[in-house]
Amino acid sequence: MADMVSTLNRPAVADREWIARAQDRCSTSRFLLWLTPWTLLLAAGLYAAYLCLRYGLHQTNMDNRFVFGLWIFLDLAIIALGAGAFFTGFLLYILRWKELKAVIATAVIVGFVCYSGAVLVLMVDVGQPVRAWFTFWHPNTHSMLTEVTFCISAYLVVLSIEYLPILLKNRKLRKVPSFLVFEFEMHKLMPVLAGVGAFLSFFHQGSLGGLFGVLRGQPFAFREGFGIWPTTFFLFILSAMAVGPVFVMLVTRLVEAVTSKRLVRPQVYQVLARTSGLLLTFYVLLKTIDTLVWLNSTSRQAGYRPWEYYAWEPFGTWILFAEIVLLGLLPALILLSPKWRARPGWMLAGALLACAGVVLNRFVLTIQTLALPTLPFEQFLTYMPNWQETATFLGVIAYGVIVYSLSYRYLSLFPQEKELAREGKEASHVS
Amino acid sequence: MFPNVDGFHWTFGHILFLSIFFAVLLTVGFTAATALARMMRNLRPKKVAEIRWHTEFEDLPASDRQCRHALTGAAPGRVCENGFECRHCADYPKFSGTAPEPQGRLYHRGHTWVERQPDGTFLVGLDELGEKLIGAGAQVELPAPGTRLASHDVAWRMGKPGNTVRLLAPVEGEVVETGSREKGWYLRVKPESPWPDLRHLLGGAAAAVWLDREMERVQALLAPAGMQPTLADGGVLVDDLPKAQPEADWHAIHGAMFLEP
Amino acid sequence: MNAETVERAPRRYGMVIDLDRCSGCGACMVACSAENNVPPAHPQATERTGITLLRVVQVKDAASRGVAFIPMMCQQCGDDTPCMTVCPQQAVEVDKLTGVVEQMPQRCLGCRYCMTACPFQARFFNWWDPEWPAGMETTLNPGAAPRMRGVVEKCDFCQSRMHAAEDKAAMEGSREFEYTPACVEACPTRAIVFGDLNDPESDVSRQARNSFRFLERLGTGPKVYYRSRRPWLRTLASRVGAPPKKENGNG
Amino acid sequence: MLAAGWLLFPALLYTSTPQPAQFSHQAHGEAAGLTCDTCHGFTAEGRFAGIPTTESCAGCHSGLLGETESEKHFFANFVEPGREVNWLIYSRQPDNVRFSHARHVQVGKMECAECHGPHGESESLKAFERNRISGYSRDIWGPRMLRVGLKPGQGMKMDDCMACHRDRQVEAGCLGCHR
Amino acid sequence: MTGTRRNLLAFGGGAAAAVAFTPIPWKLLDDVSIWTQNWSWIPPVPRGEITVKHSACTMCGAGCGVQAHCVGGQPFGLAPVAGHPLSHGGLCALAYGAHQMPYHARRLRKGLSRGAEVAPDVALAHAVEILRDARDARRVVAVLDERPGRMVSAMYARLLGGLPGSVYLTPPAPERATAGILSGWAGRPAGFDFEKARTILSIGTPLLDGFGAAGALLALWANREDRVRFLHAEPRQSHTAALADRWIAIRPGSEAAFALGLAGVLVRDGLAKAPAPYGAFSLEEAARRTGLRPDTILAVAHELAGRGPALVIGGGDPVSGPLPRDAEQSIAALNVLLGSEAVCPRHPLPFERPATPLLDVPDGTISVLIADAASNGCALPEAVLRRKLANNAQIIRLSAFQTTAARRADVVVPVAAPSEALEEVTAPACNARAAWGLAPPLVERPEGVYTVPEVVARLAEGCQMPAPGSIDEASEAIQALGRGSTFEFGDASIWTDSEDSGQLEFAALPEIRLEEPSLADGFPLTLMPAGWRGAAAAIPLPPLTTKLYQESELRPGAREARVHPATARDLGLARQSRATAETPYGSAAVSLRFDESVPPGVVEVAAHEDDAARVFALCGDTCWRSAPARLRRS
Repeated sequence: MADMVSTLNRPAVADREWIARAQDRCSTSRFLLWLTPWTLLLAAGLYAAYLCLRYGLHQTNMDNRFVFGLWIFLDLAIIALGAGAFFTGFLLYILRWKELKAVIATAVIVGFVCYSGAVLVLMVDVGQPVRAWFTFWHPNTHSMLTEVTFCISAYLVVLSIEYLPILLKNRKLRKVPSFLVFEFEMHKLMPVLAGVGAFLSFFHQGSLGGLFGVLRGQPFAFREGFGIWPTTFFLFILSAMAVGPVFVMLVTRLVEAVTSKRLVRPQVYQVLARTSGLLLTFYVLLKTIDTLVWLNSTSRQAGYRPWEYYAWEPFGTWILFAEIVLLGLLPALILLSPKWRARPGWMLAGALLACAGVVLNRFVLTIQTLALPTLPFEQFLTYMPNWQETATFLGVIAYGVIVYSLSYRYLSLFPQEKELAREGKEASHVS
Repeated sequence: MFPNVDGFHWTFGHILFLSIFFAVLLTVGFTAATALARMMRNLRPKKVAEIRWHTEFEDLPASDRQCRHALTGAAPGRVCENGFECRHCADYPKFSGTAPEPQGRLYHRGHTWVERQPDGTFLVGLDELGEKLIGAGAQVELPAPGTRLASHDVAWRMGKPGNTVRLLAPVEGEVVETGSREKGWYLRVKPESPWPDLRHLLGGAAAAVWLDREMERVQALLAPAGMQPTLADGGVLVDDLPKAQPEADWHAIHGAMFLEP
Repeated sequence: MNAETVERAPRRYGMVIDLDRCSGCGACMVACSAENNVPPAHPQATERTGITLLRVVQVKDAASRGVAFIPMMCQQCGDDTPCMTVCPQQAVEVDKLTGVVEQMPQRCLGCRYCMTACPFQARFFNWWDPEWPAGMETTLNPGAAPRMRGVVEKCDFCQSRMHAAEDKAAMEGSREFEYTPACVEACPTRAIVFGDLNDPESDVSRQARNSFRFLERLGTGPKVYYRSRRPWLRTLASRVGAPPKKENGNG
Repeated sequence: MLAAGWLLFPALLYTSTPQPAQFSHQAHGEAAGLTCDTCHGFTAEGRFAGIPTTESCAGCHSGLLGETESEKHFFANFVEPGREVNWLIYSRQPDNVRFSHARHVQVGKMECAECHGPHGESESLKAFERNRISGYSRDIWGPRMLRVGLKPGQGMKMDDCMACHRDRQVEAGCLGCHR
Repeated sequence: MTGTRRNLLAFGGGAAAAVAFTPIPWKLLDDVSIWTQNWSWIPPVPRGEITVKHSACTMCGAGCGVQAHCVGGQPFGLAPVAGHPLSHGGLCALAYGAHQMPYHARRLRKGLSRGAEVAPDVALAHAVEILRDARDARRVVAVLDERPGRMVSAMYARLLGGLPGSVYLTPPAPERATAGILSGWAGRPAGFDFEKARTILSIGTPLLDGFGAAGALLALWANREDRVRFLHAEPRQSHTAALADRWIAIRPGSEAAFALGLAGVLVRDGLAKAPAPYGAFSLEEAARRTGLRPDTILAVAHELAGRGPALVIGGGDPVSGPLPRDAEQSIAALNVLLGSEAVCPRHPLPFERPATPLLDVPDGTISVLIADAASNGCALPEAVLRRKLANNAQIIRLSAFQTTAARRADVVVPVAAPSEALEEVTAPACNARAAWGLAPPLVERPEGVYTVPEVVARLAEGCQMPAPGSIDEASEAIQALGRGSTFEFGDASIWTDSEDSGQLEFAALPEIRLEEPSLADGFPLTLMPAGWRGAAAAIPLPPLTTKLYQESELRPGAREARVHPATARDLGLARQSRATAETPYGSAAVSLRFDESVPPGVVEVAAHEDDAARVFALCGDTCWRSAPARLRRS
């Protein structure tokens, strides 16, 4: 019986070999139980993607006006949230913020999951995925999408190279000498990769924003800019950098909640929150200026009367207020002031609001731009995604959760986990 | 992308964009290549062992990495950053003063000991605490005579199926003879130089303090959460701990005690 | 053997559509679909997912109870053509010789970014594979290749007819040729005039002088001009974006 | 793997089927003194007639002129029953390509050999190799996998056309060659 | 064990790396991309000789000239014929899809006997048998011909000659209405000469949207400058109302009142050239019924009288049916009052036989009906036809397509689709000059499918009657006339008659009785079937016309109901997209659209192809033009 008890809340023997000794993980059966809902979601997503690839994109609710729908919105949102990878890497390896060493591994995995998820959805969303290499063979360097394609694929390569050492630190894989040495050497070269990752991400986060800023035909999205980049280019970078660390913090807090373990020291959260707060304030400031310039001069020159953008039913002026003030300024203030940041409840709320603000910004630029009529005789149209689109969307999220759960279980993502566990034991002695 | 492809025109935009993109690809490729090249260079067994020990040492929590001088009170609370390699530690002389070369059994932090023999070879064995931790009936995989060992390298493996522990070699040299648990020693090692530098091993007083500390650590690990730290009651450990307390997480305890994260 | 490479002066094809003559009969829409091998609608196709390279739109003016029909097709924008600058793999090119914005379904990825860029909603995506009832594929126009699903297509001023005219002119060894697109030939009221805007004598250039263009202020330089004696049409065309109705949309 | 890639793969990629009937350009060219455009002519509005029909062959071949085996086979299977020869055309381009022989030959004054290579002097018709995936003849991609140093007539892909257009500075937009 | 496995992995890795240096991945990538450009399920483009053939469009009866660009003999695109006497170089939307009709998804290549598929000759034998029984039992046989005045119509008439009590019918058509009544009154065929007219008033009929030779009229309208003024009176702001110089928005169902009001003004101000019909209205009475201001009616009347030769054209709508009898007669009467030279006599074609309008036949009299395949683009609801048939009546239908009408017929004989057989072409009934021509086939018929003359010949032979003759008799008869002029277009030819110099004298105008519109209680709205020429005709629409109604909002599509936003708001349906339309005769689910051009109080339900039967059922079997209705949230 004793043996039974011990295996109940500990991984099975075969499974144990893969898990580092210091980390106590739940039993294999409980882990599989945790994975099943997500695998089902992933299966549904794959089936929906199969339908779209096999029969064509009429399976979705998109049409000739709403050519970008739920999927492109998903791409923009998760790539913005996945910016934690490049920014945390940049802070840690380039600016030497040592505290972030605790979250760098989870940040890289969150980034990898977001980027690979986005690329997977793009492969389903594009009409002829087999011809994707044409963008590399006949690049149109004036197009923002070429820039996005180049940088996303390059950064995905960089991310997978950054993911490799974390993978190779797995207890069983480390037994292979070549893996061990390769991981050791890679670790030393990480700053170079972090720098390249930051450079690539700087461009493609920006060009994702530039995608909409250059649309001369859509006054709602068109922005003047510096040189060849519209202002949305810089706003997207800023908002991504602002939201990246906070999203990593949210993910880590979520993992702590799910596994009911303390994985990271509180100061790390404070550092992440403070950086995000700082950048968010800067972003909100620039965003307000840009909106004012856009409303008063850019769209006026294009002939679109500014108040007509928000004169249509669902998208009233509340959406502008929500994006800038409610989900922009408020979280910035919360994350900036140490007093609010100290209380975990408020810090999380601030983080959530910040993420929601950036996601809303992506939604507005994708969906509202297409909803507004440009020709005088067109109408304001609405769009609802159907089950195929939502299933693929949830499938990607399930894919992310599965990859993260596997990484959390078999790779040691949190260096401070052991110490915190030991301190936890002593603390429980004291308390 | 390439010049001969139709539609390629040497505009400034093209050149700038493609050159930057190729530069990025080159740097990424170059980093991966240097990592691979260095890997090839370091694949020699001696280097692998060193790297293995170094990475494993990195993963140990700070509390397991106490410097030997912290044990003896010379430098309280000091955490070793050097993988217990006192020979290369710059401020070793600062703390240790000119203590005489300790005699008799010298202990490696991984609970293996070494004893010089009159004929110049060294006997290597597992200390009493280690034997108790692994318990009776554990299989032992000893390296064949003639294999070369580096210090801190994996000397031999012991343990029950599914929970084998690797024991670290306290000294460099060539295995001459293999012993067994009954003999009280496991390996006879012929060192490269007759008088190797053994400063990285604990001996004499430091070893005693270290053994007591390890005893407390084992009790702390074995005690279920919420137990009060009792005073040292001088009790003697049971011979086969895993049999005595099967419900303990031996996987983790062995990891902690034998410095294997 | 190096053929003489005398360059013909590049043409800028354009159209002038007289909105007072357009009767909204839709003959141009059907003729255009027949010419470009556009398949009949898929049963589930709607006005938002169908392919009508030339779309006749009925507009009403509440004040004067006036009604007008506006044929809207690709305007072959000349100044930094929105769809060309955004296409990631150069599937869209402005032809230097004819000024027509060429859309290459063979290279198109189907990313549909050009469709967000086009303010005239003149680009259509093949949501379905083209299907013709049995036997109807014998009525396909040999001058145009049917497009596969997953690519964008648009009006290209009937290149199939231009090619035919080019071949006929080549028989006499000359590079000069004239041709009329399908919609111009099909219009019973001759509302559409087609020609080379670079040639000042052509009637398209003459009529283009006192006519207006849609979304002119966006600066994309469309090459399809519209004419009307009704002032409300001219003001409608000068607007960008539709006036919000009290309660919007149709039901 | 390299060997498989360079040798085995091309063999697997192409199926080769013999032509339904044999034809010697050489015999018709020198012996009968015919030029290309006698059989491969143009119509009034510039449409290239392509491969001659059986009855235009029957014009000269009303009876057996020579005694070669292939002519008897052609005569028995096609001329008498009046059946069209289902030739496998080496240079058949996809539907979306528009190659105007009229502009290239009449206006551009080009020779057939510049694109079709020595096909005009061929003794017999080589087997038609079809690409299993794209369905097009191997003569378009060219004999070698790497498409380097192709002589005229060995490749009819877009790059070959573009190279020739670039040499002659003849601007042809996308819709110049596509439809 | 691990040693070998690791070597295996190492070898695999090495091989994978080496593949990159072989052409395999790159060539596969290129070939697969080319494969996506030439999918096998995308039909290849036909290759061959490009030729031009001339023919005529036979989608409706207007006989517009058409030149077909063909590849290898197969037409791939139609174009108008400049200088054609009937179409004047214009075509309507239906024509440009006509070359695809032979391959329509609903093409019928086999016979149908009570809905079951049978071989064509079995179906024909079954038809002959029905006809023979009817002849023996001396039951009334009728032929329904949507395009009377052809040689085939004469052949039908000869076939009926041998059957006692048989009758040769034609369904209502806008072109034949007013011209038909005027011919009746004048005792000789009369027609309108649009070139001569300087003011054209159309009441309730879409003159500029598919009337007669649509292309010709539109060309006339486009090049009118100030020579011709088009006035249009209709409750709805239809296409014609939009294009007309002046749109007079009369209340639904008040066409007769408007015409009689105009007549009243003409007589009162002494502008009339003939005695007024009994019951002409005073101005106030007309204004009350039509909902117009009295001075509007005054202005229109003076304009008609004052501005040169005027024409007043009625005839109703090809989809929502003819106007009631009194309206038609009052409109025709206006022409008599105006006495304009634009209404002129017309030489009848030598083989022309008078056809009895379907609506004049007493109910329940016909026991065997032979329905001809030709279509004039107008709707003929099932209920209207069934009312004329006896209860055990049998229908023999000649049809090239599977329509609802074909499914309900007892026997369907498969005949040639448009452009599959040599067909006759006649001028629209309202033309001032008759015309006759031949439209050679563009595509050869599938085997087993008959032409109409063949069927008539076999029917005659089956009933041991004299052969009904053949089409080329007509050309001889026309040669015999020795007048008019012939136009040759390729191998299609068309002959137009010369002017008939005679004068039209009209006998006294008949008494026009006007019924009071009865408003059923509980049904506040008026339901009007809406559509456009060919939308609900005997033959389906060409496949490519889906661009007009399904893939764009230019034309109303199936299940679509339009209602004025104000009416919708009053009924609380402002935000609804789905509703149910109910009338005393039935109900139907519709998708609502709000349209200011629809008059308040009217709901227009689109009658479209197969769905039309459902909509006409809503109007009951009286005159299907409108029905009292109400709209309910569904």
